[in-house]
Amino acid sequence: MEQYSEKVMDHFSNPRNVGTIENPDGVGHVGNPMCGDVMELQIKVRDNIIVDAKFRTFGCGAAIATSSMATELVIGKSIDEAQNITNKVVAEALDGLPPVKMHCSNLAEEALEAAIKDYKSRQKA
Amino acid sequence: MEQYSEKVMDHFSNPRNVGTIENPDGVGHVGNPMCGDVMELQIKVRDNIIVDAKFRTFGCGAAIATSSMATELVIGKSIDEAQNITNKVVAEALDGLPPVKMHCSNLAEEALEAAIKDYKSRQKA
Amino acid sequence: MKSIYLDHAATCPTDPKVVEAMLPYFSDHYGNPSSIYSLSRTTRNAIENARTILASAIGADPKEIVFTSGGSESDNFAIKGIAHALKDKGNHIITSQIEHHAVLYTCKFLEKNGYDVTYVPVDEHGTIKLDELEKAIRPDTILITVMHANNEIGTIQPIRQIGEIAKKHGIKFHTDAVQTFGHIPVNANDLNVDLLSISAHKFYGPKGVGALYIRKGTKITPQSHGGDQERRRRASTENVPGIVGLGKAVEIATESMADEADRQTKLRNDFIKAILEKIPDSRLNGHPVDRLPNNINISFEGIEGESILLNLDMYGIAASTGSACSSSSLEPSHVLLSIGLTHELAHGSVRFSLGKHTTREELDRVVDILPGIIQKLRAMSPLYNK
Amino acid sequence: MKSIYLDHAATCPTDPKVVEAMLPYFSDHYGNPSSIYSLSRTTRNAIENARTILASAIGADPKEIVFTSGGSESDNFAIKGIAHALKDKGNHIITSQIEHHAVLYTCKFLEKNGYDVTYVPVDEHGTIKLDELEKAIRPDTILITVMHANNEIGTIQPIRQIGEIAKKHGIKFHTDAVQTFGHIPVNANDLNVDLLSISAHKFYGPKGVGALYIRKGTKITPQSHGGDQERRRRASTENVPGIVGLGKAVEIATESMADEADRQTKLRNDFIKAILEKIPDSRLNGHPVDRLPNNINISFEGIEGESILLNLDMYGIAASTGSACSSSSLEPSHVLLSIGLTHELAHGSVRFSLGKHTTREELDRVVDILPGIIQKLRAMSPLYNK
Ligand SMILES: Cc1ncc(COP(=O)(O)O)c(C=O)c1O
Ligand SMILES: Cc1ncc(COP(=O)(O)O)c(C=O)c1O
Repeated sequence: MEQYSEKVMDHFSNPRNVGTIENPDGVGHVGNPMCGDVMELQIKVRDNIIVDAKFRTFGCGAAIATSSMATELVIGKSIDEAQNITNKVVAEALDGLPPVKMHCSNLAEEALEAAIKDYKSRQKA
Repeated sequence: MEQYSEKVMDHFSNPRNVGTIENPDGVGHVGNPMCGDVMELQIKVRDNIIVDAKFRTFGCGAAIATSSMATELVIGKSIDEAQNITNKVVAEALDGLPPVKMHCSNLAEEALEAAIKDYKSRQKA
Repeated sequence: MKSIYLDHAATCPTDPKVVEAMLPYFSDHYGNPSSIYSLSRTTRNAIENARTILASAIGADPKEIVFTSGGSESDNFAIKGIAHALKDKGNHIITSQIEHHAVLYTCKFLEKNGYDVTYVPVDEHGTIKLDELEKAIRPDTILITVMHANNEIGTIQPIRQIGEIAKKHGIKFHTDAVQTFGHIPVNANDLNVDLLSISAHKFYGPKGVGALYIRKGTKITPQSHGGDQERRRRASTENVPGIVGLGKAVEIATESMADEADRQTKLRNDFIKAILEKIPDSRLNGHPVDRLPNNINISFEGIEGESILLNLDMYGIAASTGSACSSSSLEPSHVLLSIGLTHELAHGSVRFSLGKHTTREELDRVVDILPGIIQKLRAMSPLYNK
Repeated sequence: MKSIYLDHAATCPTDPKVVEAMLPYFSDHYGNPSSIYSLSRTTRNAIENARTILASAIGADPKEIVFTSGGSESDNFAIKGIAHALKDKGNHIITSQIEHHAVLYTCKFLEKNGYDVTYVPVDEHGTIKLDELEKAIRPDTILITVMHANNEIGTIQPIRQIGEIAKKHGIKFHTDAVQTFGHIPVNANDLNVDLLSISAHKFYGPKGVGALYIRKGTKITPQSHGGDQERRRRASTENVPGIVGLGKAVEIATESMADEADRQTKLRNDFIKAILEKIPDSRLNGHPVDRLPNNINISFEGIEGESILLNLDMYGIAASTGSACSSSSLEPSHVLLSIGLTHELAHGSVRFSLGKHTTREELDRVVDILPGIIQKLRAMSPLYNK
């Protein structure tokens, strides 16, 4: 296998924002244990700004690192800004991922999307 | 390829009885340049005893060594005795031949047979 | 930090004595073994010597040994070689569900090319179901191929009995002994096999060289056509240093095998006991007793294998996993699924494979470190909430 | 007596610098390149480094290189791999009459398995007849395979032109460059080839390792199924030391190639001139100019090659022959027959192939010794009566 970048290894070994939020405003739960990746992303939103984000991930090094990076990237962003955080953005922030691991960054994007969608639907309700 | 025995290499490098006999009593010419082996065996016979034998051979190490050994074996033998010198006898006298080279000892037997046949047919004539 | 290498089933360091034996055959004795001049006698003899060593180690005749470029070539050669040679007799092959990819994907390839393959299931310990194997036999069955011991979970198969079944039905029988040769007794006659694959780097020989045992009288089509090498069963200038190294490795392995197997079995059992005790929700994969002396395979609930490996690596510990992590497919090990593990547990498996330099101290260190890693990852996992 | 090695076309001694480069990869850097732990980074990088060296030497992308176990595997893989991958497109293959057995017997094997092969003849110098090659093309032609230079007579083929013809007709083109790579320029794009075989031991690398260049986008079926190595084109744990050795050998060869080719060409020409002058009824086989710098092939009327070799060997001189002497068939070299030699002359041929350590003094010694040997054997021959 190709090597992980130093950034990936940093986020993998010292993942930021692990855990859960009490009374989150949005929760994204994506992936499937069948495929070896499950990601849960929770966000706290104040005045349309993501003020906190936490994750829990079952998955490989890349899955954990992308989760960690995604939380770092969203905290402080508005919901609109957060929606622009694509898999590419996450992967680039980690100085790239080995080709066979690119799907892991999709998972982070999907988790974020799901959490925002959940937040929006709660707003409407 | 498997190795030649020391005996083979001795007869190959110092072949006995090379050449032709003036007025031979029997000549055997066998083999085919197509196959890479041609052997010519000439014998001189006195009172039914082979008193001299000479050979010329186009061929590999085994072909030359078996020719040389065959001449050594027949000299001093009666025609009847000489007819018992089979390919096996020649090969054994050389301490064996590599399997792919066994056909060379056939050639020696055939050359001897042909020379004796020639001798006999001249006797009849 | 001294590293702790526990991935001997993947590959072993080449024994320095093996390297030493190989060295003269690079630049000094370099003659092409097929040439007739005296320069080549040394290399030719060296190859035949290695052949004799291997043959006598497995109870074979030297003429029954063909040297190859490794276990994968041996497996491909055996299976495709028999399939092709016997195609007029039939087109059905029987194998197990837990073969190494070198066997499995060769069978899949043959399936796409006019052959019919039955994949016999295994029980929860990874032992092939003998009755199902025998039931699978058809009049057009030409080959049975079942590995001697599994590379992931270490389960040793009842090869001798399978061989008897094969013999009874007049079917050729191949075994992949890549994981067993040099570690437990491997004898072609005791095992009733017609073909048997080995690979040197799995028993401290060099990478890139292996062998296939082919019982006398077995018709087989070569995998590599060309020169007359290896009695016309494998064309190519012989890898002389590699073959010499293989021979030396066989020699060293057979000397110490019995003692080493005992030693590793004890270490293995103690390690398994300690881990299962210290780490909740963990389970041993493979057969509890009929397993390779050096194989340990454990699944940890709620976490994924690659992340365990990466954490171990930070402590200098090298192991492997049945997770799909490093492959381009998302499927975890077919072996772990075949013994009934869920996808999640299959993804959460780690294999530790011991070697002749593995010490109790090293394993103790892993027993100290691993629980913390598992706990840390489980704390991060949405699938583990105990 | 110092031996004089003139059989470099058969195999070369491994360069000590190559061995030195390989050594750390046996017992120190032994990690399996496919593993994820840091221990394996060194071996993985070493392989990719060798791949890059080779790729840049032949003007390719590293992704276009697959490492194999030698020239024979590369040839078999290329030909069977394309034949299988394109079997729905057609079943006709074009090759020459003078290919190495690794190509020739692979083609013969395919002929017995539903493929149709045209063997294009060569002229008296061993150069392929381009017009006949082009005439042989059919709508169902899927592959042309013609060697870059012949291993027996050294004739260099117009590969670039053949490649143009192949391209024009949209046919895949393979060349066996085992005898040329490292000796004369070999560039995949200049030569217009889609596949190209090399073997390390022919240019002072180790035995048992080679490579196949596969142009991007070329569909090919693997020869060895199993693991994901080599981008799934060749399963098996990589022969790391061998691959490192190949890389180093490429590096060394490319540095000195131009000078060495010049030097050997001069030695070759002087040797040929001297032998033909001193020994009556001898003739050069192969092309007088378009030939490998290191190849000399001469036929001597009325005598057989093996007996010449054995005599040379007594003086410590190692050479080879196109005679059938050491093979189980009685047929002499198909190459020599294809250029129009009689069986007798083909049996009476000797190949001297020079190397980078070959000196003028060594060749002078052969020029001194050979006439006596030829004379002695001719005196013994019933076919030479001059
Ligand atoms: C059971 C088994 N068979 C075959 C192989 C393939 O051996 P190699 O990688 O030497 O080709 C391996 C190891 O990779 C193995 O464990
Ligand atoms: C032209 C040619 N092709 C292929 C080969 C086969 O190479 P190897 O013996 O390394 O398999 C050789 C040498 O034997 C050769 O000269």
